[in-house]
Amino acid sequence: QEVKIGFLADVTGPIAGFAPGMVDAGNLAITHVNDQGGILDGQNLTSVLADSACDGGSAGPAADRLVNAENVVAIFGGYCSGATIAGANGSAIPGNVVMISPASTAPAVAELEDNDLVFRDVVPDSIQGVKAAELLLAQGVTEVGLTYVNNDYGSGLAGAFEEAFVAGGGTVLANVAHEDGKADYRPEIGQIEASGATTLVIYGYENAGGGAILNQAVEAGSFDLFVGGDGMAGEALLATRDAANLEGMILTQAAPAEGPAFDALAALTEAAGQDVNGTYVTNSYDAVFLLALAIEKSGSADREGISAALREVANAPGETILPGEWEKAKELIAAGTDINYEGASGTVEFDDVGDVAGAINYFVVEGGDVVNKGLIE
Amino acid sequence: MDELIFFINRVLISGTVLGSIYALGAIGVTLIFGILRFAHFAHGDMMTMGAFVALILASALAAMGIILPLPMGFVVLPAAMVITALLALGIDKGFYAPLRARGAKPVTLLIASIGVTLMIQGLIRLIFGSGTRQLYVGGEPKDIFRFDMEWLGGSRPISITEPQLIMFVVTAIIVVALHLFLTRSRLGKAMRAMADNAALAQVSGINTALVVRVTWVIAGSLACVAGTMLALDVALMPDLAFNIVLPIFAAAIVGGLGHAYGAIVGGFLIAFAETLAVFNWTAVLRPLNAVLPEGMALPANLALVPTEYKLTVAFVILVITLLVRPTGIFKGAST
Amino acid sequence: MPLIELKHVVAGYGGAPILNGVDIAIEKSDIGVIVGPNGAGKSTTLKAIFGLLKVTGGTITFAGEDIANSLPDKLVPRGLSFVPQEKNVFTSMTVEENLEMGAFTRRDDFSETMAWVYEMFPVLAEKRRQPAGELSGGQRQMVAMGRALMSKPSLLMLDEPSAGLSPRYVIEIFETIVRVNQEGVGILMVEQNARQALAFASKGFVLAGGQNRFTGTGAELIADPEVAKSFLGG
Amino acid sequence: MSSDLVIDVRNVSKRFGGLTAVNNCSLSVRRGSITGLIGPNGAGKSTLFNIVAGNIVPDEGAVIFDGEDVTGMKPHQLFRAGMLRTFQIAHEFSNMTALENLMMVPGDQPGEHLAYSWFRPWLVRGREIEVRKKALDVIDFLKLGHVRNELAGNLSGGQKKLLELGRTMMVDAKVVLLDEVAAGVNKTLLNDLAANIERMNRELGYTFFVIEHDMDLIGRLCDPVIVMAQGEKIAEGPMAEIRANPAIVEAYFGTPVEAA
Amino acid sequence: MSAASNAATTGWDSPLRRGLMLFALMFLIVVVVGVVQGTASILLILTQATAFALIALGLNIQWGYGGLFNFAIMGFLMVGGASTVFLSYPVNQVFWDGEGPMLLARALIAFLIGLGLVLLVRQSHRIGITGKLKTALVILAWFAAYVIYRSQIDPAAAYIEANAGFIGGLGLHPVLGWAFGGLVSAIIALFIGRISLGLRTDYLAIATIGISEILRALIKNMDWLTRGTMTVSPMPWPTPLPQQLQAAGLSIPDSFTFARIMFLAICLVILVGAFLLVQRAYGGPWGRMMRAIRDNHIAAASMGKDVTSRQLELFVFGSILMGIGGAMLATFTQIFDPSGYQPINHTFMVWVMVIVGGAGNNWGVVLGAFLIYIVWVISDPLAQLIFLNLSALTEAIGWGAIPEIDSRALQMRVFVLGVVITIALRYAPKGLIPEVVRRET
Ligand SMILES: Nc1ncnc2c1ncn2[C@@H]1O[C@H](COP(=O)(O)OP(=O)(O)OP(=O)(O)O)[C@@H](O)[C@H]1O
Ligand SMILES: Nc1ncnc2c1ncn2[C@@H]1O[C@H](COP(=O)(O)OP(=O)(O)OP(=O)(O)O)[C@@H](O)[C@H]1O
Ligand SMILES: [Mg+2]
Ligand SMILES: [Mg+2]
Repeated sequence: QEVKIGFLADVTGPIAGFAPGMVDAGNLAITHVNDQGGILDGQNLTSVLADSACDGGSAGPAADRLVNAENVVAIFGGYCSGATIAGANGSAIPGNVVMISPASTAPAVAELEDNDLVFRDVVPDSIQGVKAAELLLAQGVTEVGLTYVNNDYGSGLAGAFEEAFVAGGGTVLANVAHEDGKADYRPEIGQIEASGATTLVIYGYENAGGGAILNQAVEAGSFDLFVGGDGMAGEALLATRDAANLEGMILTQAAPAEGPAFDALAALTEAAGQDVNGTYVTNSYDAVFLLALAIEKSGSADREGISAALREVANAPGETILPGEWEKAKELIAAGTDINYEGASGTVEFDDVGDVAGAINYFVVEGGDVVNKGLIE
Repeated sequence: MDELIFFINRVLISGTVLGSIYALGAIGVTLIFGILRFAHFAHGDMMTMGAFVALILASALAAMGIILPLPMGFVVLPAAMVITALLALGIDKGFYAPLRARGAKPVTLLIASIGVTLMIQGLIRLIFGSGTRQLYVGGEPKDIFRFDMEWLGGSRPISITEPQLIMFVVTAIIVVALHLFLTRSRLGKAMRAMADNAALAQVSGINTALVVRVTWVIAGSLACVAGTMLALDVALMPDLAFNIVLPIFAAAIVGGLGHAYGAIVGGFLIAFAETLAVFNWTAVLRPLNAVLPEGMALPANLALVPTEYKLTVAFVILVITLLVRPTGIFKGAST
Repeated sequence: MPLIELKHVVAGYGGAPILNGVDIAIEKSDIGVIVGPNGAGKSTTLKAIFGLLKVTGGTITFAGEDIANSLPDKLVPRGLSFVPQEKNVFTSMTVEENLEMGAFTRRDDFSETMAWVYEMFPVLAEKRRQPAGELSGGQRQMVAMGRALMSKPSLLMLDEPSAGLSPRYVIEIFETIVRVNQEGVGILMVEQNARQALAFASKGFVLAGGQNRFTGTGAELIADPEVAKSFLGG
Repeated sequence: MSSDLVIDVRNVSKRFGGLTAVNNCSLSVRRGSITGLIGPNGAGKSTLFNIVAGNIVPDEGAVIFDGEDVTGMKPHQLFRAGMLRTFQIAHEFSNMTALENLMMVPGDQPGEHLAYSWFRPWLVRGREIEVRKKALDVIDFLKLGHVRNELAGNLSGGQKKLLELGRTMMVDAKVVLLDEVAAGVNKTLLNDLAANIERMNRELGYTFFVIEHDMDLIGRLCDPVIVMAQGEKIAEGPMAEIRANPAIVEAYFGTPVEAA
Repeated sequence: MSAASNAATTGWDSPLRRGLMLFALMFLIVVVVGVVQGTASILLILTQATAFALIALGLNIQWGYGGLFNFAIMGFLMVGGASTVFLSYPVNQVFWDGEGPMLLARALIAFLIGLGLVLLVRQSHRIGITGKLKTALVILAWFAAYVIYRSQIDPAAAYIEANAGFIGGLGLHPVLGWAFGGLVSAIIALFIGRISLGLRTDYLAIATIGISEILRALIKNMDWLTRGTMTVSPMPWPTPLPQQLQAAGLSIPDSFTFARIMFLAICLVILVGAFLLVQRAYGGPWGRMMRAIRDNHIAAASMGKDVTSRQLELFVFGSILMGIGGAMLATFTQIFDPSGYQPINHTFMVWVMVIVGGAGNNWGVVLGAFLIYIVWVISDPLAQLIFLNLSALTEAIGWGAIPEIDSRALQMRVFVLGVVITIALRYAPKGLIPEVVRRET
């Protein structure tokens, strides 16, 4: 009577700060499915949560419980790349279970020998970094200081940014890694300040080191312009800070972050008391919703065939489905019409290795608000 | 001039802030070690706990509409200290005292304190969630004081925030108060006696149970001060102080375990080592560019080590200190 | 009524009892000396009186009150004081602070007592600001005794006060003990320098295997050939 | 005649901070003798022992052992060279039984090497039986038989001292350094011990170097007796001679106490 | 049987009974978890637990036998993992075809030159340079060596990272990789031990924590060697993967079971082998000597035991087991991820295993490792079960559901582990199966 989706979530450990929001977003998608007629023959879609603790060693047993004990149909997660890879190799791939990660950005995920089972709906770092570099150059910023969180996400993003920025004629005056969870980032900021940079690019997490750096950089008072990646773009960015200090701050995030799909999810999350701008919230919602669509499309709660169905429901062509439109999607699938899910995190078109290519939007803090400036050309 | 101001901002002030935090934490660690002879690993989480206690109190006051010109987290500090001290006493009674009563080895207590760490972390996250919060309740902004240095020919200001100023004052007061307590008061001397020779202290009729309680009260309230100050300076999160418990221990050890003054020295030593190791000397040496021959300009980043290795520096200092002085600068105790 | 009286005390460290019925009685004017072979239970007896281990049988009365299994922080205010055999000073604290710790349980002004102690041990007055850890063995022993006297005890218990001291200090320490006794403090001590100690003891107890073997005045015990042969080394 | 001197301390000094514990001290121990070392508390006797036995490296001077300069050598190397010491404050292995405390003493046990214990267990076993028998003999001699299974940490003060002494009987050493073994030991038992020391000296050729405050014992056993004060050797000679020296008597022996 | 081991076996009487009961209890837990979660899952848990048991055994050698406060376990696990990556990960042809090997060889030569320089200057007292001048020269030599080495390694690293990613592996058999993990750990332990074993207890503990953080920083940031934060996967298995068994015609559940049984078997063989060796050594004079050194190293030295080199022996021996265990874990999870290593999971957890199990008793330590690991794994569903019900309860009472209940419940697994630790210690402060005092009959 139940169709289970496994949530391989790094709820404890280093990213405990924002993992809960992602779990909630996934559960919101499940609620929507169940509220609008359920999955397949009106069955209940449920989630089974397992904690992978952002560590391959812990992810093994967690993923295995989902695959072998709970017999889930598909897995949403993991978040940290290490957990995703360990879960995939150890249990999901041999168990023939599809996984969609909403947050693992390491290139190694794409390199998995996965029988087309491992997907991710998060834009690889490379694209966002390049786009951000182009945007800054176009705006006439040619010298920046850069700091990134020292993990696959941060170093990938910073690497891509620096390469593109330098290639376009800019100079990265200082490139400084930071570790999450420290109390004090003044030495890091000081290094950047000392290089003479007045623009600070932060590739980190708003609710962890990145946010702390932003605060302390504001206190330092020697930067005119802040730039952040999607890890910094969250509701809390302005909630706990004086927007006047951040006036002009530029944030980049995978498109759309506006438009009908995003607005639809924004409305839904607001209704549920969640924050659509939370780190990877849109990706999480999309991942679970897509899994549900794929199960519906494959016609049975059988692991076989989900992977193929996933591409069919996610990729163009087909009738557009927006977040929350389960009833409509269910009818179309029943009628045999091809559908194409447009996610709040992007159009979500999976390529050969299961990655999405994405367009990047940018935002500017203006007059106490984060204003969406649309696609970076 | 700008170079000097930069140095003041980036090294003196930053180092002092960090050093104060480390020192406040390390004093607690070192006191507990001196009296109870075990490394209290849960001390970091006690700091976090104290900060959350302050958060609850501050939020409650703010909800009642009481807003003062000082940060609310600071205003409620005395009450928060009392509550945290009580919690510390409870933790001792519940988890450590039974082990001591059964003559457990120090390492067993250390492992028990790891268990306590896990429990505190679990509970904090259960109650408050795992996100980041601000201890500035009621939306008051953090005051930043910028001292204009133009009269000295500097183009940048010396800047310091309100919580940092408060922290300097509070740390200084605590250090002096603790010194007076330990050297002048009867109980303070009893604490020193017990740290020196617990069996003889008992034989002298010193109520050792009382001394243990006083130790926890002091350690707990200091933890609360340190946690709250840290949270005011940065932000409040469940793993706030857990992440700095290693440097705090390093500070206590470098100073010599069981030595309150050693902990203070160790705290500042570690903090300044961290700060200076990743300090970009180019910022100070830039005027040299004028005299250096063409093509020999200073690199943009002239730091001793990359920031990835910042914590490493603290530990390298630690290891070297220990190799030269195996029980810390002040010749500390050892189990 | 004796100052302290042990009647058939049984006590141990958790396993089999070490003391199997020890009887001791000391008046305020007495110097009592316990002698006996190694492992006889001499130190254990003192520890049992001082509440440092569990007494499972018999009675211990001090000035008529039962004190079995009371802890030191209750006993010291009542007038008992104990100098352990080793590690008996706070090495990191000054001489004066050591003495203060001896007076920890006192609420009244103890400056007079301290003056008395300094009078008794003039060398300590000179070194009052020096950490006790820097003193010689004999001086430490004086600090230890001074600390114990600071609570103004009516009974002072000492565990081998002369062990490891050079002959000169042994004499000094014993002289001091006699002097303290003359000031009105009952003494109960354990000694391996048995002959010397029994020579000035008013009461002597020979313990072996956790039981009394012989009891008498010091002179009687020295004179007893059996005691001398088996316990005093002939 | 260096071969006659088994220990030769030459101009040794050791300072602790501002305090000079041993001050340019020279003394020697003849092979086959029982040499006594006396002096007031804090004279530097134990420090000198620590230097001779390799526990402390002197600041200046040299220690010659059996004709060889052993300054700065590690204690375990000196043990192998035939020097054995006891400690003034008993250094027992507190979490091991009294018997094990003695069984661990003999050197060169094959079982102390991983390779032997893994691949030649029969060798280990044979040696183990011998060691155990020896240890049991020693323990009975010391009248510790009833506590041989007790953890050494739980022994009485005097029993620990006896265990300390027992170690010297577990091996054949050229020189045994005894640091106040008598303190805290019952006098009757001490008589037996003294007899045993004399026997080991006479029959087995052990050399003893003895620190003591018990003048009866020193008088009975030792010839010559060395007197140390303030880190220096101030006198050497037979006990009778030392006792006749008024300066030493005044500083060291004092006058006997009167009965109360 | 020798006298000593005789004594040990007879003295075992009551601990034996207690141990048997506890092992039976653990077996029961394994069976229950196996029934609830399925065979494949319990096999996976057991395999990782076996690796942890090996690691805990390593710590028991160091702490339980030797009293060495090693808190660098995480570092050794990382070293083991990185070593097995180097030996058993497939060959990276791009690296070998490019300039990389040549550049690295130059860096190696630079390293050797630097090392030679330092060693040479340290001998300078032979030509009459002593005291402060020598110290200054040595420091200068170290600095020069550092500069020489950096001048070669930096371009090499940059080149390799840009062109080949990282140097890849040698493609050898994973079990060889584990042995290599043990070997590299041994070398590093030798180095760490030499500089830090003179420190006492807590000071040694914090110094080793420091060293393990330094190791972590190095491994995490030497991208050319370890691929750093980018992680390395999939690590090859010594036994067939489930996929390979499926290709050979097994059903999916069977493929999991058989693949894991084979892996587990290898791990168990290693664990049992190590256990026997350790146990035999500990029961004899070697163990007695080590316990003596632990109890009082000054006296042990005066009794002719070479304390420094014996402690080093212990430290290296224990670290080898840790390195092998770390390599096993990396191979089994098929990923080497430097960011995944945390002191709390990889150092303190092992300490908990040893202390809760019973330091100084190999049976206790193995029991502790299995027990704590299983508790840690099942605390995930268990905490959820408890707290979802609790939330349902509060909802029923009308207090409303606990917000973010799923993830908050999971935070409680940490709490559950904490509770288990403190309760276990409270009732068995010397461990579940404490060290046995070897009494005579
Ligand atoms: N490790 C040390 N650190 C500082 N001072 C020390 C140390 N060891 C000994 N001393 C000091 O050196 C002096 C000589 O000490 P030593 O133990 O050698 O005396 P001793 O002659 O053996 O006296 P006793 O008869 O009391 O045992 C003493 O003043 C003592 O306090
Ligand atoms: N903590 C303890 N646990 C168990 N047994 C102990 C403990 N302390 C002492 N004992 C045992 O109690 C007995 C008596 O010890 P005690 O210390 O009273 O002897 P003593 O008469 O003072 O001897 P000594 O003259 O050697 O100091 C000894 O056999 C000893 O083994
Ligand atoms: Mg005694
Ligand atoms: Mg001495």
